Amino acid sequence: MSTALQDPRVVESPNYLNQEYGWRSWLFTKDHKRIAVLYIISITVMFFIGGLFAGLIRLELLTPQGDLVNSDTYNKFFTMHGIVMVFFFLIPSIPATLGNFFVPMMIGAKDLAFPRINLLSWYIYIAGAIFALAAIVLGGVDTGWTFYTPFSSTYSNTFVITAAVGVFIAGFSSILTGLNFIVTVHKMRAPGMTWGRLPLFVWANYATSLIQVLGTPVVAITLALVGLERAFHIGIFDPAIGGDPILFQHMFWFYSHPAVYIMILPGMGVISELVTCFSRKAVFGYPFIAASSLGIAIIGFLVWGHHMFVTGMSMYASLYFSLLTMLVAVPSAIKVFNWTATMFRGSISFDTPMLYAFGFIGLFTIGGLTGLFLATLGVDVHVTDTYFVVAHFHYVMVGGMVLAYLGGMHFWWPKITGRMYPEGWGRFAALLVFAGFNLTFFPQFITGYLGQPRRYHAYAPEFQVLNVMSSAGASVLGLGYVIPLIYFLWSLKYGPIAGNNPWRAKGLEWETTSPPPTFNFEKTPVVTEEAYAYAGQSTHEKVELT
Amino acid sequence: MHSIPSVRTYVIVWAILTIMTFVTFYVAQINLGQWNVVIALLIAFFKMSLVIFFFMNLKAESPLTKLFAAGGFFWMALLLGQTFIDYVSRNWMPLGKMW
Amino acid sequence: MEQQFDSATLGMWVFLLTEIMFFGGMFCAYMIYRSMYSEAFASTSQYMNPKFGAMNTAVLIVSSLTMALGVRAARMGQQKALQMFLIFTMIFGLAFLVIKGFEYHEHWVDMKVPLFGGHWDYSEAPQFARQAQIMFCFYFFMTGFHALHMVVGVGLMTTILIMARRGVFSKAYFTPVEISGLYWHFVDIVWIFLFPLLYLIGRTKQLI
Amino acid sequence: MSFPLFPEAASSMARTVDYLYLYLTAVTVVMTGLIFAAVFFFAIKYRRRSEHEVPKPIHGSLMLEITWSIIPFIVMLTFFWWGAQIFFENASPPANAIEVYAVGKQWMWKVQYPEGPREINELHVPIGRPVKITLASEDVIHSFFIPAFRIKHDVVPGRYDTMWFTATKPGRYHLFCAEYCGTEHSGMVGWVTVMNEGDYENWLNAGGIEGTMAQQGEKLFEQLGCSTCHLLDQQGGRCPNLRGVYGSHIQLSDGKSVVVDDAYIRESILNPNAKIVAGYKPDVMPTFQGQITEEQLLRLIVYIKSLGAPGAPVASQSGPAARPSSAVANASSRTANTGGKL
Ligand code: HEA
Ligand code: HEA
Ligand code: HEC
Ligand code: CUA
Ligand SMILES: [Cu+2]
Repeated sequence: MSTALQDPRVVESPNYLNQEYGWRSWLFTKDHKRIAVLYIISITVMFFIGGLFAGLIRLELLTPQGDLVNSDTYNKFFTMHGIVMVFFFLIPSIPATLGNFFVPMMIGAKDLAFPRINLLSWYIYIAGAIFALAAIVLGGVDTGWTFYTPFSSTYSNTFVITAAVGVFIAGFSSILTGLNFIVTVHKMRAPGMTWGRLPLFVWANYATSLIQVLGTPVVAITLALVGLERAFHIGIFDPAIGGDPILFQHMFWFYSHPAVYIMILPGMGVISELVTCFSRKAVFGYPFIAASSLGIAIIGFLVWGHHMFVTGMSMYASLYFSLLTMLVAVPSAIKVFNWTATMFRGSISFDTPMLYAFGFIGLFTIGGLTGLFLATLGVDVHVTDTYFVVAHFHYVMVGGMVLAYLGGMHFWWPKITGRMYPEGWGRFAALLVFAGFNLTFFPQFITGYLGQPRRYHAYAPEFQVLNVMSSAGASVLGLGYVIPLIYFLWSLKYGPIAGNNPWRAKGLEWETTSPPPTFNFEKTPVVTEEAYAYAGQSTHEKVELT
Repeated sequence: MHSIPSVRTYVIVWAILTIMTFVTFYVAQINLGQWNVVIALLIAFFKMSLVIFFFMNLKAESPLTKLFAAGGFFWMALLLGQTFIDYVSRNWMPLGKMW
Repeated sequence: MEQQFDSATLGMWVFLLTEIMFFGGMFCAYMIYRSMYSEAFASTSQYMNPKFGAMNTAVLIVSSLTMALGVRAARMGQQKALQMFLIFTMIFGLAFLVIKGFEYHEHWVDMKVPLFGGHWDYSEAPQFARQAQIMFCFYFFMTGFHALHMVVGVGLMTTILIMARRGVFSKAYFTPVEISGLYWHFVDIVWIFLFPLLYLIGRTKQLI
Repeated sequence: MSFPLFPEAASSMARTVDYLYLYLTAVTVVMTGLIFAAVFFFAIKYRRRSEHEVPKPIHGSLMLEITWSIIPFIVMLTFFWWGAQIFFENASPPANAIEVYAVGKQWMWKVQYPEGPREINELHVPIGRPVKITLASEDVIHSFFIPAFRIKHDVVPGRYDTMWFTATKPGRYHLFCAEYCGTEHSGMVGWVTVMNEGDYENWLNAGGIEGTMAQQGEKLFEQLGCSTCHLLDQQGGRCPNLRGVYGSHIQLSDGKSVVVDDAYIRESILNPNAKIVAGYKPDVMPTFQGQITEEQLLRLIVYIKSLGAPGAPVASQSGPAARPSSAVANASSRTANTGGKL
């Protein structure tokens, strides 16, 4: 990959890719764009590792008997699938890659506020990933990604501490990225870039950063307590001497519920960019979309107990958390409705990124609404810890965030690399992902309501038909992920030159060359118009399609 | 640029902090029942405010910085408060059907 | 320059938010158990030496004062005064750690260390033995993390001192001093809460 | 290729949950349908016809924003209200419920009936009568899940949890462990058999070779040496008389008072020093932690429960009618040592 990137014949104008060569220029770079590229490579690796485990899970679940691997191995599969996907892929996915690359460009800045801390955060991420991979290679972890005590602290015989250390370390990478974004958005905006003119992608990343900074330390300390308990048997979570396992759940979900919004807000930001660009129209209800990002970030901290309705938490607390969970869905609803309204009387094109945006809106709506099933006390008692929950969170995480990530990658690929991907293949893969996804996860809503518990290595035979559908879907889905990987790599060398603004999009990032120069802009841009001013107001000359 | 507080201010703040340390130490030796906890924490909050406003010079910082500082304590209150909602009400009688 | 200064200070405050939540997690767990087992926790207070605790509080407050004065000196461009105050701050910081060390030693002698192979004996109040163990774990965990922050702080001070001696700072540039100061005061604040929570509350209940 | 969309509905709650689920599904279908329809309609109608067209901007509408915030929220409140109704009903076992005790242990369910029978990974219940299950865990968190009854509850070590249901349809239904608990989590499954009242009585009477749970508890009470201290026919002495204590308020040495319930008895046996009865000394009663299983604890509790008022004959000796009185059953608390005194 790097050879193509560095081939001087490919990219004429001086840019961040051809400024310097050699591995040292990458590993010691302080350029946010290069760091973003480092992140893209790392999380792609992690995604395929996580995906490999997903494939193995689905392979095992083809038959009800549990005859492919033994139960211990299966337990390690889903645990490592969850840990890798959540902590090492989805949480850094958009903020650390597209966010890292485009937040400074969108606000007209040369770089993030603390470039060295940005690089440090990547190294911390890699250190965390090494621990997590070490845990996998040494023999795996089998606690589930939720590390519930006292199983994780006392009973499991696997590499819990190694994995927890990995997550602990990766948490600090996430914190540092968030810190950097917050300060950058506050202090580095170009002249004229008022808060009311910030692109919605920036708003979304800002809200995400708040969660990262405020939530992550709590999960870090909680995992530290688990590690301590495991190492010294001190009894903090051991009921035999008075520890309360449920306290662990409170502290874990204090972070991990808001973390699910870390895993969706940046995706929502991407969708706001895509819907406006491919409708060529100002966004409908800008202030509401912007505020709803903050609203989700804040209210998101008030609902964690909805993961604990059947744990024996006080019923009054269940009541409280259920009610507030209903509240947190309102800002999400606002976003969905506003995106739809933006398309009204627009000029809609069906390029690959927009296909992903369509997919996101539909699948996130289903995922979100089934979240409300889970927030409804009487129903959650039946469906909690069944495949219904698995289906819910894959709809929001894969149908939502992963689709948004892919959409964003396609959208900004010409800016990042200066090359176009093949549009025909792009649309084909998008449709494949959509179809494969639904085939994989829709049947799980049904098996879930029928009562198939999650984290089951062998299951009752009457669930088999639906599980076979699910496994079939997963192979389609896997193919759908591999195709973009191939054509993206291909396009680095053979893709047509993209030009500065192939989509005729608005936004400062499109006003510089592709790929951008090292300091992003020739001179600091001055902003004189609202975001998404597609219908004129522009002081800049429009760039024609190549 | 921020105004620079005088040495006098700092020393006075330090003196109050030290006195409060002694006060809290001695009050803790007197049995006041539940009030011991309340007083100890109130004094701690007071001392904290002094350090934040004067030593850390939050007084002269921008409203934004103040908002962030306040936010930190607000979020900690969320963590503690909502966790306590569960523990406080665990032994309450369950509500019946017609609540 | 102004913007640089602002960014770094804001960045430090945001970092302190993270730190608040980091300690906040521990405080939360501690407070839950403390209210669940108030008697047991009160009984352990008998083994805390509030004299050490108070002394350490006083020491830290002095170090905060010298730190604040150091930042003030940096602002006014008084390089010599800055270096002097930094040295004082470090001395008091180290004094804190030494006192803490004596205290840990006392707990070790008292057999009140449930970690490391269990130097642990609570036969004085067997009814509380189990929960007392939790309490002592929290005690070591919280003070340990705080001490770790102190060590990092002393390291920071050393760096700043070296920079100051090299003449890096001026009336126009002293951001590193400023933000290290913020960190130092924050660590002080954590102790201001640890002191009553660990040493003072429950002292008057004579349970043993 | 056929599969059902709903699991069997075999409890009084099952249909209610299904209706709520259907309501939620209807809202989901309508909302998703509306949004899909709008997206597709706009996408086709307003598709880009020329590369150079630039539509007129529409910046928003406050009225619309308010509408599409308020209406969904009201709809969600109906979810909340209905869901909470069901949840509270689930949490309030009727006073006349039959009591069953279940212990989760890696990786099996051990079920005991006050009448005596014990079984593993099986649960037999009669039709039409409320059944209350007291749940305990020997090791990690498990979860007792019966899909056909639409009910589940986590089983947390160190405390007692309860759940209840009324079965409505004879048959055999799945029993699953729904909280991940280690290697054989997926093997921690069993069957619930719902029987007619008569069959159930026959089944009960055929089972209890070892006597009722209270009798088994009494035996344990002898074996473990409890009876050497706790004399049942004599007031005062070194130890409190356990006759008639269950469900009563007792005074503790620190001046507080507690209700004697399952959780309190459990704590008294495992950590006797945690709460000392007024007038007695700490450190007299040894701890039985580690020497006694959760099942045995439950037997002791049922035995102590069965001891009537002081001086009355031991209930377990008066025949199989040892079903605990309903008033007493209701007093059993939902939490053990985790509840504390907040
Ligand atoms: C990206 C991640 C993500 C996102 C965004 C969400 C979003 C939501 N989640 Fe989800 N959730 C997870 C990831 C996520 N979740 C994960 C990983 C788990 C499992 C963890 C584990 O145990 O392993 C989980 C589990 C989970 C549970 C616990 C289930 C259980 O274990 O018993 C609950 C319960 O309330 C819940 C609820 C919700 C709700 C209400 C939302 C809301 O934010 C959704 C809001 C959106 C909408 C509602 C759709 C748009 C709205 C409209 C179109 C308006 C129309 C609406 C009406 C008219 C009502 N989730
Ligand atoms: C970002 C989050 C994320 C993502 C992207 C995914 C992606 C997928 N997940 Fe994931 N999943 C989780 C997060 C995620 N998951 C979490 C948090 C859990 C809970 C864990 C726990 O219980 O602790 C979970 C659990 C989980 C389960 C439940 C396991 C159980 O409870 O027993 C299942 C079962 O079907 C599943 C399936 C899949 C599938 C088919 C995909 C697909 O989208 C993936 C498709 C991708 C590929 C297949 C890789 C690309 C292709 C290749 C590399 C080619 C080679 C492939 C093969 C040889 C097969 N997941
Ligand atoms: C060596 C003596 C001794 C033995 C053996 C003993 N106990 Fe006790 N028990 C006591 C004393 C003394 C008390 C009162 C002090 C206290 O509350 O701890 C007590 C209190 C109790 C209580 C609380 C009584 C109340 O009125 O609230 C229960 C319940 C109990 N014991 C059950 C048992 C059981 C069950 C066993 C056997 C497994 C047992 N005890 C064995 C001495 C004993
Ligand atoms: Cu027991 Cu899962
Ligand atoms: Cu959640």
